This record gives sequence, C-alpha cells and structure tokens, in this order.
Amino acid sequence: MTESAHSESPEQVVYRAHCKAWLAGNLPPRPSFRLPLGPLEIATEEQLEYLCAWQKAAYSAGLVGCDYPSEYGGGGLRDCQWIANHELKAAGAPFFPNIVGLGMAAPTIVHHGTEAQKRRLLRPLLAAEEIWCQGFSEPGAGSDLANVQTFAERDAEGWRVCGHKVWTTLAHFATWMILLCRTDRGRKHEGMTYFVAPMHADGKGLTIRPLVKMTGELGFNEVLFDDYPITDDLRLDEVGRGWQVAMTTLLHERGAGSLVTPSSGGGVGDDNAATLGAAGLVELAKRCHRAGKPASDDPRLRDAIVEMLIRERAFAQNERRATVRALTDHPLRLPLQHKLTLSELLQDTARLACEIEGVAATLHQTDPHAPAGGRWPHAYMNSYGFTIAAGSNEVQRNILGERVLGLAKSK
Amino acid sequence: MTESAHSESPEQVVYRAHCKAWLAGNLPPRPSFRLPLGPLEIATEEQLEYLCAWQKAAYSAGLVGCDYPSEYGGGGLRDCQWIANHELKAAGAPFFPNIVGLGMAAPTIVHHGTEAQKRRLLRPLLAAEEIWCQGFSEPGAGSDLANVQTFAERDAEGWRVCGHKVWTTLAHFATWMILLCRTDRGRKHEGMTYFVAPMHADGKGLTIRPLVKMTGELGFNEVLFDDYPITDDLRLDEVGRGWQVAMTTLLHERGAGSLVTPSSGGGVGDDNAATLGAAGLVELAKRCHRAGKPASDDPRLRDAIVEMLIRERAFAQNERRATVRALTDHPLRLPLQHKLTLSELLQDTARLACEIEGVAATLHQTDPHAPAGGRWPHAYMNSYGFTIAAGSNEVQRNILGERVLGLAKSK
Amino acid sequence: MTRPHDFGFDETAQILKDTARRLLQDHCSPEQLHRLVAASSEPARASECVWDEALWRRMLDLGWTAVAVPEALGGFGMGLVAIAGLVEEIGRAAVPSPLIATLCATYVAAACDSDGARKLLRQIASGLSVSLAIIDRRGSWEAGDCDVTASDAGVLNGTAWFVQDARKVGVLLVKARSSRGVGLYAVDVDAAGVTIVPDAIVDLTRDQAHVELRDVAVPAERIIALPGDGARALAAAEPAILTILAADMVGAAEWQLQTTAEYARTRVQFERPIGFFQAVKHPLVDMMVKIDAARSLLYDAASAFDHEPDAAEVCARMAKSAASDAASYCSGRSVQLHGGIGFTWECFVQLWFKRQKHNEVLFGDAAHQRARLADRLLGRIGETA
Amino acid sequence: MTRPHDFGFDETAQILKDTARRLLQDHCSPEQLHRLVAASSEPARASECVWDEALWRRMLDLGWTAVAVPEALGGFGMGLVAIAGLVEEIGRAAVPSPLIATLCATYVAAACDSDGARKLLRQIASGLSVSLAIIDRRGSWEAGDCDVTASDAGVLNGTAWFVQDARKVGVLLVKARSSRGVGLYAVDVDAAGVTIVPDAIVDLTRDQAHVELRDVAVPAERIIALPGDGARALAAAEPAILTILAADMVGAAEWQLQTTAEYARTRVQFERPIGFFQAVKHPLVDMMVKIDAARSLLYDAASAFDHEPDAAEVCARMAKSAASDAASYCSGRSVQLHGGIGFTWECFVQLWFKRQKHNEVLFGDAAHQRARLADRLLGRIGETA
Repeated sequence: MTESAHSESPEQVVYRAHCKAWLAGNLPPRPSFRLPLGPLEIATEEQLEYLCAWQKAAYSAGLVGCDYPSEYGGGGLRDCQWIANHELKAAGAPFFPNIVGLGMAAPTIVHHGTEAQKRRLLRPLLAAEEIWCQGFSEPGAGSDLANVQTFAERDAEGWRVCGHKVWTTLAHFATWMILLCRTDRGRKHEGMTYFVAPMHADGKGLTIRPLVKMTGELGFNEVLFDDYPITDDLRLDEVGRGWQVAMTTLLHERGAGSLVTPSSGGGVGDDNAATLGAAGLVELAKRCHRAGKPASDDPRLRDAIVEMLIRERAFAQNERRATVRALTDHPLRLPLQHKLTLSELLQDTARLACEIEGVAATLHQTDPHAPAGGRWPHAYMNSYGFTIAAGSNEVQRNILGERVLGLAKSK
Repeated sequence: MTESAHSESPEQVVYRAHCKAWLAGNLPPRPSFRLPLGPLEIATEEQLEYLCAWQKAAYSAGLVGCDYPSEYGGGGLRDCQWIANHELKAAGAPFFPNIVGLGMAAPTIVHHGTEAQKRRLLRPLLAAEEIWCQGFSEPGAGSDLANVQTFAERDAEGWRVCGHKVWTTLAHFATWMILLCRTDRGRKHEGMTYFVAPMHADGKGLTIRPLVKMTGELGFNEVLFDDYPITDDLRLDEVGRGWQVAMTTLLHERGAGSLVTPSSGGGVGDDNAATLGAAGLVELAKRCHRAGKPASDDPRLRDAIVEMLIRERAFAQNERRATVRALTDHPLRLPLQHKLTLSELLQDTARLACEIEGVAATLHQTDPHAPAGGRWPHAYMNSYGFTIAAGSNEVQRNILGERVLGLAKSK
Repeated sequence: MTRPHDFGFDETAQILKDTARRLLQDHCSPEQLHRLVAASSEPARASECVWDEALWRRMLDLGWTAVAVPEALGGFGMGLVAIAGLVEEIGRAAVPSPLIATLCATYVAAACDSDGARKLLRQIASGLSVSLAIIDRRGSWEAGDCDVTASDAGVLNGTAWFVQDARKVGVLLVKARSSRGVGLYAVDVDAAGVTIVPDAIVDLTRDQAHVELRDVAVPAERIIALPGDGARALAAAEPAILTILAADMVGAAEWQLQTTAEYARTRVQFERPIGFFQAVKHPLVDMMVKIDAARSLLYDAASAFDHEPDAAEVCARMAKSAASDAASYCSGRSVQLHGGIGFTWECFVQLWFKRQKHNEVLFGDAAHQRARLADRLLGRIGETA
Repeated sequence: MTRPHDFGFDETAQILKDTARRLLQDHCSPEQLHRLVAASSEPARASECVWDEALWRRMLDLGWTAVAVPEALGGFGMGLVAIAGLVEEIGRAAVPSPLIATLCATYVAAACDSDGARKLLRQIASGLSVSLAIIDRRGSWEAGDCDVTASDAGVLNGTAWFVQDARKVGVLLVKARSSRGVGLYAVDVDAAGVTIVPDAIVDLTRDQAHVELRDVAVPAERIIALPGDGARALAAAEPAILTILAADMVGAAEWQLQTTAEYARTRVQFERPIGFFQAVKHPLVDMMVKIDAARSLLYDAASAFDHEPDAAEVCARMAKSAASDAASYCSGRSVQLHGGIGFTWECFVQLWFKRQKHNEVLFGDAAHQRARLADRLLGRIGETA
C-alpha cells in the first residue's frame, strides 16, 4: 500500500494553479465605504458597482462560470468551479453580487432555456452586467410554493401578468426576474409557467416597494405586477411546466444541483462575513467579561464555542465529502442539508455571541460601546431570514425526509 | 393589605392534621428484600404482599380514596386526596401497588359504572384486595388507540373475546382488567365497547405471557384472549361507547381528571425512587470524577445538574399551581403536561447521570463497581418506557396542541 | 410564616392583575404599541425614548408605584406575589414605562434602614419614578464592581452603566464605592453634574443610558444606604428584582405563545391551517411547557420572598433562569413560525422578540443564575468533595 | 504531504470497505447477532463473553489485523482513512470481536520505536489480538493516571481497569508507571500473576474486565515502550484511537437511522406510515444531519492523521465529539420512534443502543473532547486574555 494519491485531474491541477496565481495579484482594494455583509444587504449603488466590477474581473479571469459551456460565455471546463470557490475563499475574496443569477437563474436557463435564451442571457449574467432577482414567494405562497397566484394571461403579443411577489432581493437593481406564474387556475402544479421577466420599472404595470426587516433594514422588496406585458420568447420551458422548472431552480438554490454556484468567502477586512463565523466567537469571548473574567475563561461558554467550531468544521467537511462519490450514499443527501445546516449554524452562532456579550447585547449597532460594532445581535435577527427563506427549515426537513429517507409525504 | 391567607378549607386543615399524625406512627418497616422502583417493576409475590398490606393500611386510615363517595368505600370528602398525597410524599411513604386500579379503573367506574358495579368493584380496589391491569394497547394499536382489533362478539351468555393485548403491567397479579374491545368492525370510534374483565388465568381462553424489556427485566405482559367469555353485567357504559369511556380513563391517567389519584413519594430507604431524582445527581457528581476532580467541580456538569434541579422544582410547582384556579388559564393546560414533562425530566436526568459516571456508565447493575449500584444506566433505558407508554410523548404534544391551543388535529 | 399552598395569591392580587389587563388592553394594544414605538425604522430610532406619558399617569392614578411600598410609608404593602401578577401584565403588553425600574428600586430602598430610604419610599408611593444605577461598564452589578466613587463628603464621580429607562424617571438610585464600602445615593436626574447619555439599544419598548456623574454632591438626607450598608441591601433586594424580571418575561412569552398559536390556527399553507403540522404544533407546545415551568417558578419565587426568606434567593434564581430560557425559546419560535411576515418590521412579534432579548440578559442570563445556584446547591468549586 | 481533497479514500480502501460490508451481511446480520448475544436476558448475561470465533477467523483470513501494520513489519500499511471505512462496517454490524481493541493497540505500538514494539506489530499482522490496559480505576487514561506500577526490573503490580474485550485477546498492552516515568508492556493474558476479572456491562456486543497483575515479570524484549517513553506514544496514538471509536459510532448510527427509517416507512398508525408525521420525520432527518456531520469529521480526522499530523489531534477530538453526540441522539430516537416494540429485548435496536452508550464514554465523551479542544483552540483558562 502506498500513500493515497490526490485525486485531482490534470485539468483541475492546472486550473487550481491558475486561480491561485490570479488571486494573488488581483484582489480588489478595500473600498472607502462600508461593504454589506452579503448580497442580500446591498443597499447603495456604490456598493453594487464595486461588487459588480469585482465579479466581472473574476469572470474575465475564468473564475466565474468556468463549468458552463464556452458557447454561452462559460469556461468550458468540467468540475472546476468548486476549485475556484475554494481558492476564492482561501484568498478572502469579496462575494459576488449576482447571487440569484449565479445560483438560481443560470443553471435553470441551462437546463430549460432555448438556444437563443442561453446565448442572450448567460454571458451578461456571469459577468454581472445584468443583475437578476427572483419572483417566487407571494403573501399566500410562502412555504407552499405550489399555491402561487400571480397570473399570466395569454394575449396576442404574449402574456399579461397580474400579481404580488414578496421577499424579492435586489429587485431595485435587477435587469431580470425569474418569475413563477399561474397560467391555469383549474390545476395546481400543472397550472404554472416559468418566465424570465424584464424589470422595466418605468411605472407601467410594475411597482417595486421596499419591505422593512425586523432589524429596520431594507434589502427585500415587494413587486406588484398590474397587467404587465411579457413576450412569449421569455417563457422558459413549456406552458404548464413551471413547477418542474422551479424545482430545478430550488435544487440549485439548495446547493444540490449539478452546476456548482460560483461563490467566495465573503467580503474583505472588518466587514467580512467570516467574522460572523465561530472564529468570531473566540475573539469576542476574549474581549467580553463574565463574572469578572474573560468570557473565554468560562468553561460552559468554552464548551459552547467549541461546539460551534465543530459544527462549522463539519459543515466545511460535508462540502468536501459531497464531492467524494465513494463516501456519499445518496447523491442528494449532503447537498440538500446545505441550507438547513448552514442557516442553523449561523443562527446558533449569533445567539451564542449574544450570550457571550451579556448585558452589552442590548446595544444597537449604532451604539459606540456595542461589542464588535453590534453586529451579533443584528446577525441573530437576520439569521431568521435564512431559517425562513428559500423554503423554511421545516420544509427542508420534509424534503430531506421524503427525498432521501423515502418517508411518506407530509403534505 | 394584610398578609395573604392560606386558602385551605376547615375540612382540609383537619384532614391534613389527621394525615400527618397517622403517618408519623404508621409507616411500614423497611422490608428485608429489595423493593421495586415503582409499581411497574413489581416482580415477586412478597413485594406485592408487602405493598398491598401498606395500601390497605393507608386505605383503612382514610388516606386512599378519601374523595370517593362513602357508599362505595370512599372517604366522602372533597378536594382532600392531594393533601394526603402531599403528606405521603413528605413522609417518604412507599408507593401504592394498585396503580392501574387507583389511577385509571376507579375514576372510570365512578363516571361510567352502574350502581351495582360501583358497589362491587370500588372498595376492594381502594383496599388493594383486588389488583387491576389495563388492556388497551395492541401490537397494531400503540399510539393509535382507535385501531383496537380485539373483538368481543355477542352470544347468549354475554360476550366472547378474541384478541391480543400488550404492555399489560401487573397482569399476572391482577383480578380485573379494564378492557377495550371492538364490537363493530364497520365503525372506528363508534365500534368500541369497554369491559371490566375477570382475570381467571386458568388456561381457558386466557393466556398471560411475560414481555422482556430491553433491560432484560420483566414487568410487562402480553395477554391473549381466545374465545374468552365475559358476562354482560361487566360491560361499562353502553355498547359502542368504548372510546368515550377510554377517554375518561386516559384523562385520569394523564393526571387531568377530576378525581386525584392516591399516590406517594415512592419507596423507602435506598430503593426509593426519589434517588432517581435530580438530588441523586448531586450525590453522584460528588462521588464520580472528571479530569481528576470530583465531577461536581466541573462547571459544565454543574450547569446541567442545576438545570435538572430547576426542572424538577418546576414540575413540583406546576403541581402546586394547578390547584390554584386564579393562576391557571385553561383547566387542562397543566394537568395534560404532567406525563410529558415528568417522563422527559426522568429521561434527561438519567442521561445526565450516565454522563457524570463517565466510563463507569458501561457497568451493569450486577457489577459491584457500578456507581450507585448501576441504577442510572438502567433508569435511562427504563425512561423510554415512560416516554413511549400511555400515549407516546409525540401523541401528548398533539393532545396539548389540539385541546389547549386549539390547533387543527394532526391525524 | 407558613408557606401558603396557593402562593398567597389572594383576591386583592387578582383584582390588581385584572385591572392591569383591562387598562393595557385599552391603552396599550399591540396596534397602539407598534404605532407608538415603531413609527420609524431608521437606525437613529435606537437611541430615542418613546413612551405614552398619558398612560403612565393612569398607572400612577391606580397607585402602581405604591403597590410594593410598605403601608407605614404610604404604600399598599402588597406581597411580591401580587406584584408578579401585575408585572406579568406589563410584560404581556410590552408596555414602555418606568414601572419595572421603579419597582426594582423600591425593593432596594425597602431593604435599607435609613431616613433617606424611608423618604424615598414615601415619594415613590406618591408617584416618583426611580431607576437603579448600579451596573459597571463590564455589565456587572456585583457589589464591588462599580465605576462610581463617593468621597467622604458624599460627592459622586464616575459613570453608571446600563441604567434602565433613565429618561423616564425622576431619580436615580446610584451605587458608589468609597473607602468605607458601597453606599446608595438618590440623585435627581437633572441635578448639577449629572449627564444622561442615551445608549442606542435594540429593544423599542425601553430606553437605556449610561449616566456620567461629575462632582455630584449628595446631601445626607438623600443617602439611601450609608457606605458599607449598600451591598447588603442590594443582595436582599436581588431576589425581588430577579422575580420582577421573570414576571415580565413570563407575561411577554405568554403573548408570544398566544399570538403565534392564533397565527397557526388561521394561516393556511398546503390547504391546512399550519397548526395542523407537527413541525408547527409541537414547538408551540414546547413554548407552552417552558412558559408554564417558568410561571410556576415565578410564583414560587414570589411566594418564597414573601413567606420563606431563606429560600428566596434560590427560588428567584431558578425563576429567572427558567424565564430567560423560555423567553429565548419563545422569541425564536414566534418569528420562525410566523414565517416571512414574522421577519418584518410591520409584524408585532418583533417588539416582543426585542424586549425579551433585553430581559434575558438583564441582571444575569440563565447560565449566570445557574452558576450562582450551583454554588448554593452543590457547594463552591473545590469545596464539594 | 499535501492534503488530499478526497481524504485519500482510494480504491483499495473502497475494496476493504465493500468486502467488510458483504462478509458481515452474511455472517453477522442483526438476526444472527441477536441470536448470538441476546439468547439470554438473565442478569448473569452481563458478565459473559459471547462472540463468533469462526467469524473472527474469517476476519483474520482477510488480514484485518494487518491493515494498519506498516508494510515493513508484514502488514498492509493502509492509511487511517481506509481503517475508518472498515471500522464503519464493524459498527454498522455491531460485531463482537477484538478487532477494534487490536487496531487501537496497533497504533500505540506503531508509535513506539522499540524492538519489542516491532515484534508485537509483526505478531499482530500475523493475527495476534491485543487490547490496551491503560485506564485507571477512576476512568482516566491520562499518562500519569495509572494503578499499575513497574519495578526497575520490569515487574508489574496493580490493576488496569476498563480493559476492552479482554477475554477475546491474547496479549494486553499494559501501561505502568515507575520512578522513570510511564512505560508500556506486552503481557500474555494467561501469564502467571495475571487475573482477568470480568466486569458486568450493559453492552451485549463487547466484554470488559479489569486486570489484576501480581508480580508479573516482563522480559526486556516485551517492553514496548521504556519507562519515560510511554506517555509520548500514547499521546501520538490517541488521535487514531479516537478516530476508530468515532468510526464505530458513525457506522452504528447509520444502522440506527436506516433501521428506524425503514420502520417509519412501514409501520402504520392513524392510517398512515408513521414517517408521514413530522414528529417522526423530522427527528429522523436530525439523526441523518448529525450522522453526516460526524461522518465528514471522521474522514477529516483520518485524513489529517495520515497527511496533516499537526491537525490530527484537533480533528480527532472533533470527530469523537460529534460522533458521541450523534450516537447519543440516534440511540434515543431509535428506541423512541420504534415505540413499544423498540423497548423490548426481542427488538434489534437495543443491541446498537447499548453499544453506542458504551462507545460514547470510551476515551472521553463529547464534552471531554470539547474541553480539551478548548485548551487548544481558545487557550487554557487564565491564559486567554
């Protein structure tokens, strides 16, 4: 027996070296303004411009969309995006702003789009020249996506859309929306059709209104369609196949699709999302006090902090193992856990941080005395966005139980 | 404002004094043999005799069944049994063996029995002259009690019973069984009838077989009926009303019925069930070691032990508050939590004890080096009996959600 | 004193609680509260102090600052059990007011045997609102932990941190240390040398500040506890303070339960009211179970304070621990089970969520209480073997 | 050494794992295992040693004691990643055998640079089974905690506790302390002065004993680590030992998950397979989530031992902690979700439940590992500020 060999293909080895080399010299300088914690928090044009420029640079260098076919603007490689992601994270690169586009729209277009749609839409998406948003959720269709009521009516020029979408991230910056509509009220799952809708927010039939989160921040929107026209060439897949197309989208959103989403470690410097990880707990515990001593000396908190460090490492090792076929039983078993475990890890980490802070956790992020700039109580509230959105964790557990363990459907 | 007054009635004050006085002089001596941890564990005739003699003595002194009408052998008082229970517990009195009789059969007979049935059955039950067992569960009817298949067929002399009951505690000592049967296969809830069945285990149509628990102990039985005759005067309430009668039984089993069950603190001396409480954790932690120090010096274990002490006190204070109408919103809200919270408290306490023991928790109760005589790992396994039996805790949560919070039925 | 089986919760306590429920239903409904404190979602909101002073005058008219003051000093002298019932209603309605601060200060003053304390209690009974200024920069309220010093002449200097509802009260009860030990001093909020610096906080139903004291001279008649006497008084009052906080949390948690259960009965997804699903039903039941445990321990603690002084500290720490845990769990589930709408500013649940997070950590979170209980119930570390 | 993205789990490892799966499906099915170890439910059963020696001979024929022995000493020299895959299968089938004990001892011997160690490893590769005797009466295996002494002449006296599968092995690897430090000694189980006293244990798939040593003279060639060298060897082997235990737990937990899921797919209550109910479905998912976390950390730890020695201890403690927590949770749910039948002796789940409880506490439970990790990752208490 010899030492086990590294399993990367020659193509992968070359690609990894390329990523490393490019990242060593091309990370963007830290901006003068505050960067958002993640794509959902982008609030200003200057933030957006900075991040789009970064995504475009990374795309031009082949670090974004490298596994997509080259005829649509991709890199034409195989199984390489995860390597770029790994190197981006290791380099502490900022995140990519076109999150809905990269994670949801692009793979859906690849699987369900026409040749013309793929040629028109994918390249500007990968290059962050066109930002995407998602129109799935409605006030009456949260966890129960099949209850979508936004209606697209056929007319001579194509379709006319009426309805109300909510939780639409990036809507005010977006060029396109992936839009799930009802086209037949008499059928549930078979009565839905999927469109890519242009976001001409010029007042004619399209209204975008910000939703205020419990933190007081913006970031989500309501989008109201009132007899809004969409041409038929923007329909994705056939009429009545909207549910199947949406499932492709959700599979990729949950990290279980065949196309790995380009992603990175987070941001740069002090605004880095990585500081919301368990490592941030250790730093925090050394600065906060409990019973007159550093909180990092409290054995109960030490135990809880280490538990978070373990869960964080387990999450990363799940990602690693998911790519090793010999050590995965069911192809969806690890990918479908991604959103569930990450969102609960973030929530529990933030809750523990508030506990470490003690009475200082009462302070708002605008208070100069708030530990770590008040980001932890804020992050704890925002964590409910992750455990609720994109299929609440209750729904995630149903999906895992049914698709992986084969249990009877709960609905 | 004056100091708040004690709310006991004169009758209650006198009764409490009587209980105190009698218990001061009449607790039974500790037996030479090992007493079981609870009524479910009674294994030998000598254990049964000792405990029955104790129940009879307490009955004769008016401490058992005091709230039952005197014409049926009760004490004819009102709202006094809880006082006796309180004093019995405070005195460390042994438990009463006729647990199914006192907790389930007696209140059901009072509510649903004929005058003749009440006169015949109640007095020997209270006096532990006749032991009772319960025939509800079946292999295919665990949590789903309405699925009972044991069939009672009408004939000229009464009824003939065929079927298979499981988890029948005390069956081999019992004179009577409360027996839930199907009498109409065409209807579910309306197709059931409730009997009190004599347990003539003489081989004619009745077979009692012990079930072995995961601990290796006996205590439960299977009871098989094969064309077993029951006279019609042993039917409780009307034909087809079995489900309603069973609900009365279960309400009292769960501690939510109008008639308080006579009960006590547990046993006597070292075999006392009280040593399985959280106070036992404190003693254990002082004797076991972790990282070279007493486990009671480990801050994380201290935290966990105190949490159990808090839950234990909360349980006792729930019992106290349940009797104070002004501080209870819904009459079933606290009583229906009784079984759920107690069983999970016992389970979590035992699990924590095993953690305190460390590697010594591997030892069986027959090992001379096992801490605390090996009772904790044993108790941890037995705790699943409590969280599963008498309506699994999953079913308990359904009941609480539906009956107290008014949520839609899950079935 | 005997231990009353009914916790000593008598008819007067019942009337006080019922009156509070009705008043707050009329004048501090969730709609009214949201309109009042959540009108703005701007970050600057976090350092403002918004409350309904007209409602506070009604509360004063009902004598709520007098309930805990001894009869001999012009109060109603009600037991802590009755106060617990009142504060449960305050928490249920999440009322912004200086009542809780004043009640906590009342118990501290009542534990001081001084003319200053007696005078202060008379003023409280007449409607004066007071807040404790006894926490240091690191968040500790242990007697020796204090960033304010008192000179021998009674001149205060330093900063008191985490002062609750500082901008709603007239007087601060300031802890200061000197060479002779810890003393307590009544200081008017507008006295010379006093600067109230608002904190920006997450909770919308409270205000909080740190208070800078520069050469604040306290006359002898306003010394509540002489240097050396303050620590004992604070320790004696702590069980009452913890019980009052637990009452606010239990009341607020019950609102969270009932509001979320109502949502689960009416919100339809997958063609069913969501309460049908055990993933919703069972967490709601667990909320109830945790609330009931905390509520029973709450009245246990209040009753112990009134009738079994030796048990008061243990019972109060148990109550605060259980209430903090219930508050944490109920807050999380109230948002999660409301789904997307629960995550919005417009939804009422955010108000209780934030109040609970604040309550949880005030005067020690659940783990802090358990650590102190361990010292009492298991012996201190190193002394247990 | 580079860190292989695929953990270094290569084709050979795959073949070893597949072979194990098939062998144990055929020769140690749950039915066969229950018949073998649970034939009696009498209390006296607890101190017996029941196992399938014919199966053990098959395992020896496949060279399973040789897998971890270096090639130079007659073994296969496979990485710990491959061993982890093998032991997962052992745990999944809950096999009673001295394999785990022998593998643990192999890593200890491999960490000793002595002729005695090399000889012992050659014997292990040829089929000798060995168990570690390194735990003291209080359950500690820290180097200094030891109830066996060695004289300067190599004569052992005292008792070693919690020796695993002592009645299935030929040799004990005994830790003893002397004036020159801790040494390790190979002692035949039937040597003069050795008394194996069976413990009565709950787990039916193992045996355990304490071993009394009275004037046991160990010749020089059977000294595995000289006095003073033993502690370092034990510390070097500990990550492997923890990883092996984690592998057994992960494999066993997967059996618990699959068996309980199968029951939930088929058992009907309320006219539905019980897996329909979220109160059953969601705990099953939580079992899976915990198992997967533990399994990923398991291969992480094995890979670190093989390729990143500096990270080995941290990764191994993380794996043992996560695996112990998963084992605890899965054991509880496997009984609870089976309902009444799960609580019986005849049901197979009891066998895995008991094996897991045993695994959880061997060489430190989850909290112990986290406390050690805290020292590494946060600094020792008092040194962190």
